[in-house]
Amino acid sequence: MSEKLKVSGGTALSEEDIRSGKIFVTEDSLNCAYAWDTGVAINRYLAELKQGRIIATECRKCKRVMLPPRLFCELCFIPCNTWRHVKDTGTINTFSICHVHWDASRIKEGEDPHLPAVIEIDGASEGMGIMHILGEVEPEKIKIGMKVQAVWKPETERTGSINDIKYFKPL
Amino acid sequence: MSKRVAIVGIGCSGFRTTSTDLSYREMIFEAATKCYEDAGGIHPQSIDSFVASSEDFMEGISIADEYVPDQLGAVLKPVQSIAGDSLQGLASALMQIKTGQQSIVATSAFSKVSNLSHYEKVAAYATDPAYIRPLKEHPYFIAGLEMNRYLFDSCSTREQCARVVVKNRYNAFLNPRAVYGAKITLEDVICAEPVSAPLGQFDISGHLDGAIVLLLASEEKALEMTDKPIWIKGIGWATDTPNLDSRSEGLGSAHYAKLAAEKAYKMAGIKSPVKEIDFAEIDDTFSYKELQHLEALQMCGFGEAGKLLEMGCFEPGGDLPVNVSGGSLGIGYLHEANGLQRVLETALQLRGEAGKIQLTGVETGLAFAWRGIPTATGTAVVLSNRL
Amino acid sequence: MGILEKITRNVDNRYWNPGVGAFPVKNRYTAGVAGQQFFERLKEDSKIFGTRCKTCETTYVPARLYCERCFERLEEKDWVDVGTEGVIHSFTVVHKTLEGEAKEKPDLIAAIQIADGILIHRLGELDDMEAYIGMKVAAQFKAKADRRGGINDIDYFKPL
Amino acid sequence: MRKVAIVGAGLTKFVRRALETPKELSFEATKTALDSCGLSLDDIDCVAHGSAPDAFDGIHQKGEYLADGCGGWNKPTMRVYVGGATGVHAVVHGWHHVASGMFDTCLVVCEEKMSNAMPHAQGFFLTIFDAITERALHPNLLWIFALEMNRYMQRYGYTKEDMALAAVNNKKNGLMHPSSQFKDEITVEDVLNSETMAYPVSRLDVSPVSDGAAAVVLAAEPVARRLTDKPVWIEGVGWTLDTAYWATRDLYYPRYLDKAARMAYEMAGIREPDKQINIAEPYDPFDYKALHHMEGLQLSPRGKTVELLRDGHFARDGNLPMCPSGGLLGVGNPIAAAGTMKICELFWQLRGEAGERQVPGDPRLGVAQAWGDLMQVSSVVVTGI
Repeated sequence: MSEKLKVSGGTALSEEDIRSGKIFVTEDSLNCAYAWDTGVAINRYLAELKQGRIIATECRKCKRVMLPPRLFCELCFIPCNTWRHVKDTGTINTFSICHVHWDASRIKEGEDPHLPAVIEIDGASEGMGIMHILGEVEPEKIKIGMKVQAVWKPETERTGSINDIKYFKPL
Repeated sequence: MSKRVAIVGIGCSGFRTTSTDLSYREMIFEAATKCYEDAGGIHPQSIDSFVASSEDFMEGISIADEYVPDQLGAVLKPVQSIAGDSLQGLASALMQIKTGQQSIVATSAFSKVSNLSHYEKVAAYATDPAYIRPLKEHPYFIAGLEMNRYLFDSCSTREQCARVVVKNRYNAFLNPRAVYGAKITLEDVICAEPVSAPLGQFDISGHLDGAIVLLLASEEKALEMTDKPIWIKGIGWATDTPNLDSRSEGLGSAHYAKLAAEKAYKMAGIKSPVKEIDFAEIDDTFSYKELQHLEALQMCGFGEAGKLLEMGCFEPGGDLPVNVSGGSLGIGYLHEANGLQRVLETALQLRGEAGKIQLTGVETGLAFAWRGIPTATGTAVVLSNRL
Repeated sequence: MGILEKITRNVDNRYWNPGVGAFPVKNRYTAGVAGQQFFERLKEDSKIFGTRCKTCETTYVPARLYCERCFERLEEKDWVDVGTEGVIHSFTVVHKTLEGEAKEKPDLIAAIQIADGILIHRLGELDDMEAYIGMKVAAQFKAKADRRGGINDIDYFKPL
Repeated sequence: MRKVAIVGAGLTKFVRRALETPKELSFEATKTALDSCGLSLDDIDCVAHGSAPDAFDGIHQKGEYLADGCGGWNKPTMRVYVGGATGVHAVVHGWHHVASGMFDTCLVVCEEKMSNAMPHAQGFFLTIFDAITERALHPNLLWIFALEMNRYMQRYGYTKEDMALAAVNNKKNGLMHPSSQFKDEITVEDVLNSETMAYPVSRLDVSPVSDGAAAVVLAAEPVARRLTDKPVWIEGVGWTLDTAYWATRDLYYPRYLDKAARMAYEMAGIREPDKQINIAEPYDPFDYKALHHMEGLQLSPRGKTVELLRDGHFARDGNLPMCPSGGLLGVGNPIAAAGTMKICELFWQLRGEAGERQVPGDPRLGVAQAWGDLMQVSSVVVTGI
């Protein structure tokens, strides 16, 4: 009965086929830029980051202190407008030691690996993490559960971006 | 097909050319909240499933369906996205209810086209990469080709297309959701800056931001939830070939609209659309599209739409009011949300809640959406306030 | 113009941050099994080929791997030389660039019917006012040395 | 609820870089699926197709572009997408078309051509992250996999070696698959010694970037019975999306899959999935995901999966074969097509047509699952004969 199992098409090419001009290709790029409206909640989040603070919103019903802040509680489905400053310290929920750039090119010899982590921020509800990167730490020494603190850019260099926090370092 | 399905909740927000005040999430939250309130104050936890419609490049996000659940209250719920016009999203929601697995399904769509630097480039990215894109032309050239061929085939005139613009933008004056209301003359339209002649600047509907959420329910739930259910009598969608070189009836026809309407009419049990449909909200992304679609949807014979328009048949007081809301030319074009916008206007008319643009004694309406340049896909839906 | 024109892009009225706006999309496309051969014939022999479906008797131009109507595979024997002449199915005068700016000189773009198919291309050697639906045109190829294997190996179509 | 069956299936080869256009790949899979059940395009009422992000193929409104290759000429076509879960979800979407009573036959086609992305498909995953609060950090897809994998391993005390066992199992199964882009068997040492991309993820923990397409034909009960004496019934479907605020979830357990699986089992009337299901095709773009998903699918107790894997429980001749197709790790990962490939596998296995890959013991019930987005969505299909 196995003759019913058929596969057809999928002609494999090599990079050389294309580079040599044997196989014709066209190239294109989208070249459209986007200016996403940040909205009320993220706008305030970014403005506070510029001031060196992290702000969250609290749901009046379930009392969750939510990060990143949002204008509504997605679980209770009611609007939120109670703002709460939270600390710039937290706990590593999970992390990675990454040897490739975002475009999949490998980091160069001697260059430090990227250290992304999910950090549960103190003062927000349990489990409320944000993604950021770690610094001033030996990669081998990073542990889940480790306490960390934000290292801020100098005030004059902050632009109202998540990058106003340079990284989180161990406490 | 035993199960009947109705629209039981309507909510929208935005409908502005730019919307820096809210993020898309916040805008959808607002529309969803209004929709759920409209449906008797239902909590989203009681909704069985959710359908969104979007395209990645319009949002600048890959796999944009990731960001759907929160603002609809759909966390840990069945949620799926349709990469198509939101009327197809509506069809998907309808099918889910008809399977019997779901009873209440929300469907949503939004536009934040103001966040794009170049919509043209996104539309151009929809054309064939080997045969069309290397020409490096503005994608509306396809509309120019279609319009020219349509005028040739149907013996319609440039003036008749311009008249669509004059009518729809004037209609828009009375619709609070419309932002392109204007009193303009045929001459304004014809002499406007050409884009891809014969298509001019005012033949093209303007971009709009906005969010729409509709709630659908099975017959028994609908009757519990609202005293104004709008029944989905029939729906049909179809795709002609996406290739410009092999369209079923050449570039001048809207064959997809004909196929979609045939299916919708059959499901709705409509034999004579002209007699049985009281008014229509029909795609007018480009001026000529309204005429072309009217003919394909069997609202009149081929080549007659322009003449009937001149006679006033499609005016709010005419035999078949078309786009009394202002259409896309008058309201603005909401991209993926365009189809739901047509349903929204149709449903409000059928509920008798259309305010100053309310038509009298309407029972059955037709909404039709096209997928835009360069596609050949359309969806038609027949709605009624009678079971 | 107030009522006739409105701002429809945030970039026009608001601080624009390209760092945040980055959406780097770059693609490379093959022409496909049929397209590769179509462009080879165009480049090497200055010929336009279509593929003919025996079942529905449609001749696709440009040539395809399959008939979209019957779903028959179109094979080597189904390739037909359709000549380099066609008829204008429709045309348009494009006044805007891909960026949406006004062109210095508008371009004449046409859908040229060849057999049952259509090639979309530029028209040359004629004025806007002279073009008409039904006009016979012929392909003007680029010099062989300038051909790269693509639709632009045809420079434009010109009146016969 | 109308009964719906799978009556035909087709696949292309999965390759690193294909000559075919996305349309042509779709045609090949669709044509093979139609031929496998002796149908022509005239017999098909509608098309439900799926594809993940537009950025890979590099075509806006990709569903429209693909329509003719998927057999959609002059038919109702609708493209669904839920990120990586699209491949299995497209079958759910097709089930909606037929089970609703609106159509009797439906073509389900999924395609992905990742080699169109330049310079590498990985780069495009930057654009799945939140545009304002995350993209500025220049993340890549490996980050979230690595973060999830690390959390999962830490929670249950698993090692990298434990995870590598899944890669070895699946890649071995895949050697016999005619669509597979691999030829060589690998060992746990090979996985551990492959270069680290983002700790704990090494190169051989990951499925490859691929081009390919897959298709199945669905039919309502009376049509299905007329077409074949071995229809493979869709017994249950389920799908769920979790919050987009992914960093606020604990990543060690896929609760979105837990819910989706329960939804599908409830519809199928399955009470003890780990005892009743004969074949599992969990989604395995990374080796740990196969194990993670076995737990979410309720096919393995939480934290005990590696033990069962070591005992041979999930081998082809074990009690509950895991990814007998070879999965994404063993065959290749053209995202949406890979999910549908799993459905094709269930189709062949349950009909006893899987040839040398055939699972022994006359399997009756199988489950396929796919997953995607920001680690937040799962689609589940239960099939039976």
